[in-house]
Amino acid sequence: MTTDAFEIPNLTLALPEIWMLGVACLVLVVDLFSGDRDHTPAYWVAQLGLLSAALITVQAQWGLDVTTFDGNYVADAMAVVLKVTVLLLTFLAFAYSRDYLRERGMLRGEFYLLSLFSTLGMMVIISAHSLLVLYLGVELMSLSLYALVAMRRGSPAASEAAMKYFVLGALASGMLLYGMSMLYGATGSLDLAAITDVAAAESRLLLVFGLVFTVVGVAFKFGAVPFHMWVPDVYQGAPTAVTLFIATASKVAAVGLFIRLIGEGLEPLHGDWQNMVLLLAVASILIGNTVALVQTNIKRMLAYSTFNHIGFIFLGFVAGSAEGYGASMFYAVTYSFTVAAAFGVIMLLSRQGFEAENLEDFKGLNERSPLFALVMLLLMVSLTGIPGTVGFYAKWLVIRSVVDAGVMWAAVFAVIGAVVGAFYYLRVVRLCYFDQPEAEGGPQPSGSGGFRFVLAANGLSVLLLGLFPGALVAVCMAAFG
Amino acid sequence: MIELSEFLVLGAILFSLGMAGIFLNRKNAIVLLMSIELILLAVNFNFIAFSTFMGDLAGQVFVFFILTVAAAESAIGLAILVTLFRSSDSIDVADLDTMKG
Amino acid sequence: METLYLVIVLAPLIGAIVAGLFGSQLGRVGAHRVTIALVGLSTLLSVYVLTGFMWGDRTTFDGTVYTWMVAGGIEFEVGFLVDELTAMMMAVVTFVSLMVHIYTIGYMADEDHNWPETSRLRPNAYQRFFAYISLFTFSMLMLVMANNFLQLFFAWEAVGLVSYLLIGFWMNRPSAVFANLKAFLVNRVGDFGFLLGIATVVMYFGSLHYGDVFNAVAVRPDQTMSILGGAEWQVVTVAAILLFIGAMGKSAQVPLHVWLPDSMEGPTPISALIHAATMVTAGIFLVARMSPLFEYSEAALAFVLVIGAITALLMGLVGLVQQDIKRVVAYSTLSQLGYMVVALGASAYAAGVYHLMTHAFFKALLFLGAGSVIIALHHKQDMREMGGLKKYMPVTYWTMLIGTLALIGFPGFSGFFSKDAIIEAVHHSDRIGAGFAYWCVLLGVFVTALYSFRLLFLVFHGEERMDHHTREHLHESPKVVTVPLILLAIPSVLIGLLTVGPMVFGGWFGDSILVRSGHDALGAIGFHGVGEFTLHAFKTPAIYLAAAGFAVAWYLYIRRPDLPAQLQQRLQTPYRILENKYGFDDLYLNVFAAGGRGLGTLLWRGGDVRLIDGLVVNGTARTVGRVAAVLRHGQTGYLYHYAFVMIIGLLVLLTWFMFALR
Amino acid sequence: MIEQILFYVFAAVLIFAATMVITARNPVHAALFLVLAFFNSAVLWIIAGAEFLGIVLVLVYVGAVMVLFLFVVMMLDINLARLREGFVRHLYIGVPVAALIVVQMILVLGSGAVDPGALPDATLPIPDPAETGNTTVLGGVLYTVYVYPFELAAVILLVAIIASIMLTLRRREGVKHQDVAQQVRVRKEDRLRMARSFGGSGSTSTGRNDNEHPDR
Repeated sequence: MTTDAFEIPNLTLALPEIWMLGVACLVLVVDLFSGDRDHTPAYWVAQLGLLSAALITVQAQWGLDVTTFDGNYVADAMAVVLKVTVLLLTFLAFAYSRDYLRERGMLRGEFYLLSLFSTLGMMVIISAHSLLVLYLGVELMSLSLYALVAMRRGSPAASEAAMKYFVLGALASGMLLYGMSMLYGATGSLDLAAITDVAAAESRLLLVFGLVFTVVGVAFKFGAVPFHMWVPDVYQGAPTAVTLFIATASKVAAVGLFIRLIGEGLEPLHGDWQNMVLLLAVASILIGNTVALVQTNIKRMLAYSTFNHIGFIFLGFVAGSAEGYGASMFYAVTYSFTVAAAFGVIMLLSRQGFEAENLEDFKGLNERSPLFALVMLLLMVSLTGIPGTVGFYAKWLVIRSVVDAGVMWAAVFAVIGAVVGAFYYLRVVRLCYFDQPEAEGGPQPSGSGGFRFVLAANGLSVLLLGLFPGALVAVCMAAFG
Repeated sequence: MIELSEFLVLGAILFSLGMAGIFLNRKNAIVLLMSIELILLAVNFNFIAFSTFMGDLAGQVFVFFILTVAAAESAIGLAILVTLFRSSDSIDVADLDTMKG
Repeated sequence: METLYLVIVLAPLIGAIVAGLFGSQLGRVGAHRVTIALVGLSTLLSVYVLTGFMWGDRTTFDGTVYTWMVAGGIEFEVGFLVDELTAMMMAVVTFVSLMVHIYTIGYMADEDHNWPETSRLRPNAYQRFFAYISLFTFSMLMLVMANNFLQLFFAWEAVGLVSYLLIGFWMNRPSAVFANLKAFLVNRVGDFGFLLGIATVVMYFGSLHYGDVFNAVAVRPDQTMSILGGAEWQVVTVAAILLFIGAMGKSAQVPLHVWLPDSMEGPTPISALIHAATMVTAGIFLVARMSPLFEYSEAALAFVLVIGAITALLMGLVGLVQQDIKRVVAYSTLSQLGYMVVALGASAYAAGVYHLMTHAFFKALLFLGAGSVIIALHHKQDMREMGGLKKYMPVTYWTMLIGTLALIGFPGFSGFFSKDAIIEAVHHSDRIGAGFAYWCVLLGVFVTALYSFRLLFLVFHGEERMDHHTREHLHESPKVVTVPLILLAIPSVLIGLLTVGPMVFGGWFGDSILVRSGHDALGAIGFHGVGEFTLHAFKTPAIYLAAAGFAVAWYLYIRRPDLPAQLQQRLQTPYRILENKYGFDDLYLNVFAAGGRGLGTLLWRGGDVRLIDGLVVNGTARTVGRVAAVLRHGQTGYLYHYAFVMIIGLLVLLTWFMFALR
Repeated sequence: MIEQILFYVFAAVLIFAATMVITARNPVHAALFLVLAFFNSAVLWIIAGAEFLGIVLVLVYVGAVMVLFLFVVMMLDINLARLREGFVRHLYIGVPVAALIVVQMILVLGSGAVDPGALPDATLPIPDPAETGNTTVLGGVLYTVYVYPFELAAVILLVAIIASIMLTLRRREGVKHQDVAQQVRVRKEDRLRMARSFGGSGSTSTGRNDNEHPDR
């Protein structure tokens, strides 16, 4: 029995998670006793905690590739990249949401708290090295998100979105678990490394059976077609602050989930999951692009267009190579920062009692706020993937990996998808620049100086990543090198 | 002696019943939550069956955690249900269609 | 060496940034001074480089300036390849650009009137315009100086983007916005081919660098690839045709030409700079630059030849029925681009590029002249409201006459040499389709003369048809307008005489253009001096056809001005075909955009109907709309449907991967 | 043999109960059928040797979670008449799909393809039940090998608490609360004022409402 052989695990390795848990608890306590109506202390504790957690992650885990907690926890380069991304995205989400939530009377300590716990869940996923920890991480992340979506009490749309998200999410978790139970049965272990070893030798029937369910569960977290139905409704129904969080951070975590569980854990089954992933990717690009064309609500438009990008991320997985994963990771990271800024602009234009959700609201933005019209232009151009922007590199890397994998037709398909994407993204640009605003002048940008500053910096980072993508590409590639 | 496959088939049937409960039920959101419990129960059966037949403990540990998480999940699910009922005065699944398209 | 090239490229960029960002601080004068000075610098240095190649001992430069990143063994970098071809392009681009900069001062002087009082875009429109054209100059220089496909593609997109911005410069005009969207969409089609072409090149030749690719092509020209259905294709052919599709978009070849006439909605300096002299010739440049690729594919060259020939003739014919002065010149541009493409297809790259150069001068001249007329008539463009302007605007008249003579190929003028070289080269070519192309270009000469003189007569001669008010204010344009006209008129006359010998027949382009033995149509002509070449021309039909064109134009528009209307009555069907531009626009609008004309009218009238909405909601891309709508309805909002879709997904995956595949 | 009979009996009841859960029109009935299903499962788990989990299922699930379900059903004052309106109209498409999935799953799992003999070796072997009880064994690994998941589970429960409170706690106006902290903190001076009653001008007063004492 292992009881006598118990060693204290190496806690310093897991310092980022421990730190985040501490920060979350500190926020809980600080917020309880501060009594500040705007929850300012909680905000600053959370923000500083996130930034310091990012630093700690780099400090504690960069350059390592070790496991601790009896193989339940792994610290490697991929973990660092994804965790830092998630932490920074949460930071952005907090910075953007503050004014928005305050104006709507939703600024509560629980927002920070649940988001922090959700972030913790994402970090757990990213560093998970066993089925059990993956599952717990997924649940920690998702449960917090369900509650966040429902945060706007009294809003039927929010409750409806939360209910849909919850039920479908639980269904997907069930499928993920079912798949995990089969993987366990086929390999006799929960440890991912052991699973990889056994999977290489084992008879495959049970494994592939489990794999199908696992892929479904993971695809749901991404929102890949046909497990995507929740995405538009949740994006629309949730408060924009939460939508931002779901649209960015959770996707990055999902990349971690995929690579840990399927990419690396079930590497021997690559031949089996390759086609599944390809199928989902193609369906996502197809459905996402087509339906995004006819949307009038910008949040729904972004939701549908997300499928297109998820398709690309999945295409990166298809190759099953280090380049492919690196490309997907680069794609997810850059896409998240771009979309975060897009939601930032939406929130900037929203004010009390008014949501800048319809595409119409962006008409003539250039006349009202040239700076943020420019930011929007940049974001949309980048999402389109026009050369010179970071979106182009991401698409390029993915398509390259697909071509290397020998799936030429999928690459062509993806390029066509990107071209179609230009239609709806550039429509936003058109509205911002070439259309006159409605009679009453359209929504004015609101928001405090700090918000504007962070948003502008976010936009600038997208621009700079487009000009100098080399470093980030190198980091992403190194994470799997 | 009970066969492993008998346990697994039982799990499969429960799992499918749970899934069917989610998409066949068009009225009552509470039943959806119960269907989810059925799905988790099915998974637990799998884990326990494998655990028993392999003589491996990890499966039982996993079930322990699933039970814990499922309890938390029900709590949140019911809380969302309550907010839903309070905001729209109905838990009829067919009424949940304000967002679409 | 490298610094020199960097300065040439960066000077316009700096100008663009300064004028764009600090426009309001600099004021109008400051902005145009800065940009003109910097483009001027660029021009001087480019001419210096060109003279270095002409008479000095400047050699080809091919080097990397900055490495962007290295991914998967492919290098992404910025680099310059400067050889004879590039040097010539640089000089043309910067020179025309400089002229346009100067001219713009006059053309945009009363720019404020074009904007509504309340628009926040109004105050700096003038400065912004200068920033755009400088930015364009920068992008175009990057394009011609690229030494790799990536930079080429970037610059390709950048010139497209600036062109898009400039066509829609007057964004308060619905027609301008429609036109820029059209330009954008049509170019996307081309770019798609272009991108696939680059992808093919990278995939099969493993590099983005021109030199590496060309070497690889030369080593393995017969490599094949299988496309749909297992048919084996020569890789070079596929790559060349795909790249040429990109060129067709930019250089407005049939059937991707529809955006160019509409782009005339932009300000006239833009029409001159981008849509006549430089950007549209990017496609020509591309093919010439890629000659080591195209030369290995008979099929691709034949394709190029036929497309060019069709464009040259058909677009010229449409020019005959246009009433808008700028549109006549626009269709003339399309037709001339067709000539250049024909030359490329006949392996007479030098002639094509040479025509590109002469055309840049005289077509910019014609556009700026047309612009001068438009200024004088307070931005009226309909030729039916002109006439007899000769006595009011002598400078404009004479310079435009020079431009016209150059265009129709009057012996001794620059256009004569370049065009005659093309016609002769096609005549001597034995490529598939060369016979057809020869007849097209020959007839094209007649058509060119006809529409050119029709324009000249309608505008400058005959009855004065403008209204009383306008006539009273008629006067010659200011110096900033006429000086560029004169400066452009000089090369339009002389450049042919001076350079045709070495550039077209003397092999001046050297290694920058590859012509494989047996393809050398130009060599087959046999050139023995300018005089002999001119005399020889009198033995060929072209010159008589041009004269006939002139005569017909004179008869119809000077002698019997009542005839055209009667002819129009008699020849209703052909006339209508031409008027509808062979229905390309209708076809596209009907195929891609909804309700064709209805949409167009709506856009013109209300301006509030989005093309995309039209495209999707009412469109014949109605299919897309319908599919989207169906899919959209799939998103019913019902939880159980969502769950059901998920489970169907599970079922599909299960069935497929558990049972079907084993 | 007896084991097998027990298995089939309890499995049959379990499946029946599960079917009733999803088809019952009254949510209270559904919840009670779910309780039945859990009881049967607990028995089956114990048959399979997972005694601790079987007991936990009854204690935690039936004892707490299902009670919570019933509590919510009762609390929500649901219009049962509407819920009874009918089960499903689209059975003809839904049922075949569900059936198809079951058939496929059974084809994989029940065809003898899953041979117990071919199962992989245990990585965490269960010691002889005669020597160490199931509970002891689980407890042994829970705090050692699985200490990280264990802590995570704790965090998840914390999240559940926070989320439930955030979503459902309402401070209603006009409802009288009892604030124990305030009651304990009360001082004599707040409640009791000594009045001199010579002139009859004042009167003794106690038990003033707290609101009148802003200095509290």
